[in-house]
Amino acid sequence: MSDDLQPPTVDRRRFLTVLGTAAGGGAMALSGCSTDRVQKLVPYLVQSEDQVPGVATWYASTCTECPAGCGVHVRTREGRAVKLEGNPDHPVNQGKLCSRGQAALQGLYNPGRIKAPMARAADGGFLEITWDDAIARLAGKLGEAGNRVAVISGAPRGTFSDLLAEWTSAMGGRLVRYESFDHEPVRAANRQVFGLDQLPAHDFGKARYIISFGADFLESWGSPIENQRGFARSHGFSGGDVAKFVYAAPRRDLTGLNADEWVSLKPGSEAALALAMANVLVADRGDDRVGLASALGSFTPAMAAEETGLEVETIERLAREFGAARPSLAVAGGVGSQHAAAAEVCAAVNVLNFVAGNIGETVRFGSALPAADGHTELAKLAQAMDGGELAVVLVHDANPAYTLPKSSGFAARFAKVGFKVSTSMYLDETAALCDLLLPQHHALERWDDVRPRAGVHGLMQPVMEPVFNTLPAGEILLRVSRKAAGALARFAAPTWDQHLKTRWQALAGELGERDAAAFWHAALQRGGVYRDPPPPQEVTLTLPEGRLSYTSPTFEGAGSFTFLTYPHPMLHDGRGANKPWLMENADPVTKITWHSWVEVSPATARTLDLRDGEIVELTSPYGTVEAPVYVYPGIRDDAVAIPLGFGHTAYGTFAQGRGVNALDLLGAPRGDFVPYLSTRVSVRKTGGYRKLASVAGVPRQLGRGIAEGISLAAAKKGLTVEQAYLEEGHGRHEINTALELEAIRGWSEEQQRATEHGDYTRELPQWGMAIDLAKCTGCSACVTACYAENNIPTVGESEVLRGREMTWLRIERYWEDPEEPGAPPSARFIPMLCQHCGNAPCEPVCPVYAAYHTADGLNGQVYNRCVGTRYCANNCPYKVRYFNWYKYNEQAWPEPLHLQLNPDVTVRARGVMEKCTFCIQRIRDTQHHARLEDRPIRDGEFTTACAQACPSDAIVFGNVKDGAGRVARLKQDPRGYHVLEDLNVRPAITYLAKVLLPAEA
Amino acid sequence: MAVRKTARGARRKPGVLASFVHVDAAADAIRALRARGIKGLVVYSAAPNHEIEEALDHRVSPVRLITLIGGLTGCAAGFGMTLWMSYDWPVLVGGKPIGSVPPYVVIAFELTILLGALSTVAAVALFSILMGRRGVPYDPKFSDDTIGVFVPATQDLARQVEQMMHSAGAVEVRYEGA
Amino acid sequence: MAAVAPPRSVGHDGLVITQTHADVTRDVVGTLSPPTRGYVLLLLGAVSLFLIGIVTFLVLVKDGLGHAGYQPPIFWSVYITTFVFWVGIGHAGTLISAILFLFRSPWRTAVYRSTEAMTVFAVMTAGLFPIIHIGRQWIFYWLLPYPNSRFLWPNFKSPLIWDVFAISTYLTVSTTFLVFGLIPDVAAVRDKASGWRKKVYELASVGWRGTDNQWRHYSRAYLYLAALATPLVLSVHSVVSWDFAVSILPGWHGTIFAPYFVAGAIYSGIGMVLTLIIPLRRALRIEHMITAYHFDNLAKLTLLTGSILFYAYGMEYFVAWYSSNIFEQTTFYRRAFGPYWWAGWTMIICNAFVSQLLWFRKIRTNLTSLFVISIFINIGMWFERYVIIVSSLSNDYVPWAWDQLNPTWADWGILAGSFGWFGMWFLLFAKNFPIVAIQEIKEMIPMPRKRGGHH
Amino acid sequence: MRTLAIVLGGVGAGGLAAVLAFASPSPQAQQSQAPADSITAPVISDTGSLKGPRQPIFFRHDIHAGQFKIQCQYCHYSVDVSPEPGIPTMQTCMGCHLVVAGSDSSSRTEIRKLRELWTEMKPVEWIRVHFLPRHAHFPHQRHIKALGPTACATCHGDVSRMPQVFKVNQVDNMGFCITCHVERGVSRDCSVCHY
Repeated sequence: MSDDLQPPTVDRRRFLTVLGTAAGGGAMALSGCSTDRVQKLVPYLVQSEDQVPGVATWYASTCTECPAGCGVHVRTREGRAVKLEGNPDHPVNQGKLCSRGQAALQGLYNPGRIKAPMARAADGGFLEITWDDAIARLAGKLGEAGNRVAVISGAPRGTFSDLLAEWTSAMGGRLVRYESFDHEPVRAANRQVFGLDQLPAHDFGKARYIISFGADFLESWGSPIENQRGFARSHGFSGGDVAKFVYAAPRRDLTGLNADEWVSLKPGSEAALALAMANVLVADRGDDRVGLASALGSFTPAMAAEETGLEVETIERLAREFGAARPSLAVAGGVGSQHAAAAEVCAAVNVLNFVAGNIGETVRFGSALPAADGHTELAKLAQAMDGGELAVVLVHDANPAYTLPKSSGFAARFAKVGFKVSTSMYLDETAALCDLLLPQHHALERWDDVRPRAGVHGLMQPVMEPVFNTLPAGEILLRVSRKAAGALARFAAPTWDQHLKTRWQALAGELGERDAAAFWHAALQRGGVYRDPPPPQEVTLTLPEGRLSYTSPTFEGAGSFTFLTYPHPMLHDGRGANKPWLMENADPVTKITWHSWVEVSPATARTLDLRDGEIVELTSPYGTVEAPVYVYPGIRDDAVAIPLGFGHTAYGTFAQGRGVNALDLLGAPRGDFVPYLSTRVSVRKTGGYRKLASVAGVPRQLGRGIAEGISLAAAKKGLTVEQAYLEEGHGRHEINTALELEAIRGWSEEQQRATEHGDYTRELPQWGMAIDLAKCTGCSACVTACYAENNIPTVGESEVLRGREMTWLRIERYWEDPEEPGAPPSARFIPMLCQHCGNAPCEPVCPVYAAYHTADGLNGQVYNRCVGTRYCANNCPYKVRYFNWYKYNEQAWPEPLHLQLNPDVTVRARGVMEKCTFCIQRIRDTQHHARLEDRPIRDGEFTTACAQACPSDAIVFGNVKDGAGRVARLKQDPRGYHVLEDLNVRPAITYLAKVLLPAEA
Repeated sequence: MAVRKTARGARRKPGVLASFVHVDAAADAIRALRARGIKGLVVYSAAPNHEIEEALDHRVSPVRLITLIGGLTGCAAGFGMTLWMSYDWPVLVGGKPIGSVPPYVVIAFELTILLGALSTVAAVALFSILMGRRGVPYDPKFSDDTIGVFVPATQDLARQVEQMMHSAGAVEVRYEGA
Repeated sequence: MAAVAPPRSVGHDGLVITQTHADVTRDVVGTLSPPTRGYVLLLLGAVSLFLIGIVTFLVLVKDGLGHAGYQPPIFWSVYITTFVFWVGIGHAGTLISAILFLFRSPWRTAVYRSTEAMTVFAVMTAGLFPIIHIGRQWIFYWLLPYPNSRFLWPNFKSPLIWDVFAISTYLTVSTTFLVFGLIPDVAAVRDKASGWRKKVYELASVGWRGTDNQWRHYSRAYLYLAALATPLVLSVHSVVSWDFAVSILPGWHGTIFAPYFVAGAIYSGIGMVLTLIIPLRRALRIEHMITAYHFDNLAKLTLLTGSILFYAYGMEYFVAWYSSNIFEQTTFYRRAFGPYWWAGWTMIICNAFVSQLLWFRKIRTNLTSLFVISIFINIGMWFERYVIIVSSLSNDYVPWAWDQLNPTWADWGILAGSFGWFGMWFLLFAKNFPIVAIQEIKEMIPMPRKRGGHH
Repeated sequence: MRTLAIVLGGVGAGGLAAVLAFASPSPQAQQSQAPADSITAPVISDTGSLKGPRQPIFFRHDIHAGQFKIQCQYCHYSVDVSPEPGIPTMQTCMGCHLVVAGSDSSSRTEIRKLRELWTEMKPVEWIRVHFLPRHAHFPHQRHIKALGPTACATCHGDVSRMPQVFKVNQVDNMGFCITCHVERGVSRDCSVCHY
């Protein structure tokens, strides 16, 4: 890395002259077991300081996939990024990274990227032009436009957004910051009751009781990784206790499936519940600060029961449970529950938190997250477009043509602008409407920074040569300024990089750093500058006019079902849809890939005679969509739901034409946000059918003890799962007599001894894993990590339909039927991967020893030896072996996506079996390092990709023989069990049973 | 007399070739010939026949010994190969011993049968075809419904033999010169 | 040649034989007459089916096995089903030729040649499947223990290697057995043939003349071959059954599998024998050689093996229930009432129930009913393997992985190709080699005696 | 052109040091320092008869590694730290050849080719001699660590006597690896190399 503030040195520019023929490594060659060879050795021109062929170089950077601003480490090999991992130094994500963040790599190498600047041609298509030409065209148009200029940009704040703001205002133009899921209701509520226009930080780890009013904090709400880390701490039985988590919403999303209790209330009635809970607490405590008692007086449990459809007892119980736990935490403002009066819900929750004394404890103000401008501004801008007031509109990091409901008419209004420019990397819906495309660098290709919150300055640096002929957006602005001169002449920085570094020099000064060079160097190494968050801001509750308002939700349309829509956990607002990892990594809730679905409750399905895959037509006043049904026990009978993020009309081959856009059923935003919960729909069975591209088989455990649970009481007593069953009177029936058992054990011991030969007698580590189901939320970040690390091909929808997805690591989601009939089932998540059995059934059946046991306890799979009899897969009781039915290696990574491949892992050819290897390439690499330094491997020195990514830290990997190591200790946990223990296959993975809370406790 | 060669290149044997339709007649003839101490009879028949076998009173075929040797070799090869190959590059699979005899029984069994059968066939090829006598006259009807008896005989003995054949009931008797 | 009236002789066990040796030769050599149009059409049909199989196979090699309907967790499906089906078919021949030879059953003589040929061609067909079904067909030879530059040997603990040895041994031994038995008959044909055909048969008869010395070794050797083939025929399908039984898959790992599979194999094999020889005897005009007597016996054998199967099916369900093993229980419950109920019941009806009809002598001796039953047996036994393989795989330990199979054109293409390949060889054989054992029939017909009466 | 200037500057400084250290071009100096077994690379007139693939530049290992005794690691710089041995960068070549222009006409021709490529900022596209299939991982650093820095010849043959490098051993044949591993009692577990 560069030590100074000089322009980027030649080093960084001179990685590889020809990607694809790296020295020695032949890094690009796609080969499994065939012998296609790299024929040429092409040397570097100049030795790069930070690249050694065959050795990974890591760069620190910042994730830009959502506004949370997590820190990332980018692993590069031979001058190309191959993997993203969390930056352990970063205060937001502390080394963890979600699926969306990891999939940024597929954004970088996306085949749908715009490869060069383009201009609209006469025939309506786009024509490639030079950058000079492109800059000149834009400068020319800006010169003509005067102040009739507007910019629509994404929300993240940083040097670029500052420059953009100054640049726009220099022209007298307007800047609208637009973020589709911008938490505007939360901010509105905070303005209302606390007088603060900001988003607070939430400490889920500290909370002893959590209630979420439809806030999907594990998926899109706030800072998901940070939330999940905290949630795992409070809810994951880490301190010997579990904070109860209640989810109050009409539909259970992934967050809701992790709840101990689901309070299924009428859509849009959350505020009533929150206010009634506050009412009960205030009444119980005789609390009458700021006139609360009177303000809450009318919101009795009875009134709330009427509004929400819950029992009065339930409301009172929830209130008292919430009040009894100190501190507790209530959150609200999820996208899915965003209805016209959503701000009221957030205000009510603010009151509830205030009453319970959580403000300053688990809810802290003062480290504001960046804010977008809200839809009012965008609506005004659209009006201006419509009126022909704007000559030039520049769209940066935003795709309003897709993320706004069609009924808002944005596309038509946008079309009226004389000259539309986009800096998008991809030809998304908005870019497709533009006249000039100025593709910007990907975040991994450019210098940039973001300020996700106070005290955190995340830095981005180019980790590789740009894949295409693109420029950093800042550079585009500066070049245009130079060309256009006039009002823009004051943006005189020679380059964007120079501009950024100047700013950082200034930042060093602001932060009181004297040595700017050292500051810069440290920031580059750590991925930014992290200061402690400012102390929580004191807030006081003020009730506007001493009142709290509650509006009964109203819905447009005459249909009999309330229409719910929600952010897809992988695709977010749709921006993930062009990344095959996110499309194929199933939705953690429904386990459906690649297309949209309509969720209906089992009761509704019975009434309407619907089964999975039958196509229904949903009609709202704003439109009609058709999608196949998914019968989902986590949704109310009076509602149906479709996820957001599908139904792109542009945005590349992976996204385009898949599924439907749920926004088509919604009305235009009124006020500051899109009312995602605002319509009622009628449901009509079309008679069509389409098999769901689901990765789920039978979602019940059928008494097989796969994802085990243990009651909190038993867990606290330190009972094993078996003992807990016995205590409950569910002891298992043992078929063998004690004598037989002894004989079996003796025989298997003898077998084990007979295996000691050659390498197998050596003192080698035995690799093992422990997975804590109490912590696992089913978020599937580990799955994406596994895809990234191990070159797992995405096989596409048609192959998923045939059950051929290659997920070495999959998250199984089982429904657990409740004790009392009629209640909705609860969910259990269990990551299922190769168990690396000691007595692996897959091994002896392989005729060619392609499946065999390594001396260090791994279940090895030698791809190049495999002839593809597939007996191993038949004989695997966990069904974690995956077969290359087709030449997935030639189909899964269309250029330049193949550049993402990890050169340390063989890309498997067709006809070959593959499976989890416990990231053997990492084991071997660490062994090489240790050997070069003549030392043993240290515990925690490395870990598998899944364990590294897990935001809950539920997966721990290591040497089982190392008694002091984390794995060995976790394996001693009484909650530990092996899946299908009775088969005597001796798995190397120990699962720790999920700790269950009774719903009413 | 010129020496004629058969297609196989073997020197043609002189002798009397008699054809019988009746099996007991042929058996009588064979018994009579053997009583006279005539050796080197060749009896043709379309199918094996008890009466003729009894009349000829051959020793039991040595094929069985070869079959036994072949089978035992196969068995030994089976166990030898599997065990040696297992220890030549010991690979642990499924927690089973490296050299695991029970599964190898299958291989040894199959090789026992295979080599046993192949050596049996080889033995027949050796004894019946390769070591069989050459140059003995043959008539195609012997594969149909006629029993043939060939008596090696010089011209002077031939008359006597022909006489015996006729009296035993041969339907056709002829002398085949060298 | 003295005219001797052929005696209306009575052979062993009351089997009436009305022919002389010369008749036998004439009739059997008569089957080798120039082909009729019907034969040519049949042969063309078989070859076209075979070509369909070839094309399917080439596509599989080009693109991968994905074209077939494999749907994890069902990693084996139609190909292995068909493999086991053909191996099973291959069992009747050796049973009839070897085991019944040792038991001195006279009725085998007329049918054993055709069944033995069926065996060889069925095993030849089956032998292709392990190659077709593997993911990388071009390196199938890695399953053989040959010295190589990698110093690697195959894993003899794998049942698939046992299979390699069992199937190749079986193919070798049954081919040997067939060819060995053919030699005297080819010699007989040689002596009736003329022209180039004579030359070919001459070569094929390897100098056989039927001398006493040749018969002496030959008879012994035939006995030993039969003695070796008998345990082999029992072992081969046992080994094939162990392909499944040594796994841990519920529905596969049954200790009953070896006898169950052997009985099933013989059952299916005789079914196929009936399907083949009922039309064949008419086409070749050898009705007087293969008679109701033979069919009655074949049907009794079918009844016996069918009843063993019935017992085995019952036993599987009983053991699943009695074991208290939920995995086993689920598998068998779903076999009858799960998504594969139709296949499960097809198998039970065709095999267990239909075979019971053969208790009736009328049905046993009626060729039409026997032919219909034989078709049921063929279908039932194919489905038996389909059920065992596919339905067991579709629901094993982890419910999350359960799925069902949808066979595709690539599955049916290979299946059709296998029938074409088998049919092609069988038809070619029937027209070029004696389909009835001349020599053994002659052995059973008492030769004319000068003195009359029995020996 | 600006980048070129920077590059050339860097090359000049680094290269000069290297030249002084390793590659004294004067024959007299060479002789006085050379040990008894010193190699003098032969003059080669007929390159067509040499074994091995013909390279775009007739780079002579026998001159560099043999006659001038430049250590392997000078050019193959990452061999002891990385699985990959590293192919010398153009900068490394130019480090010497900015100054060294060649002693005879044939070497001058080849060095001129190198310099031309350098001015055009194009790399030499060497023809690869030793391959491993992608499913076999050969960590060079481990082998150098275990066998010492001069162990290259174990697999690659005595390159210092090869005017043109050719494949001496079947390094892409698993048997070649296994023989050595068995002889030295090192693990031959499959997953040591295949993953």
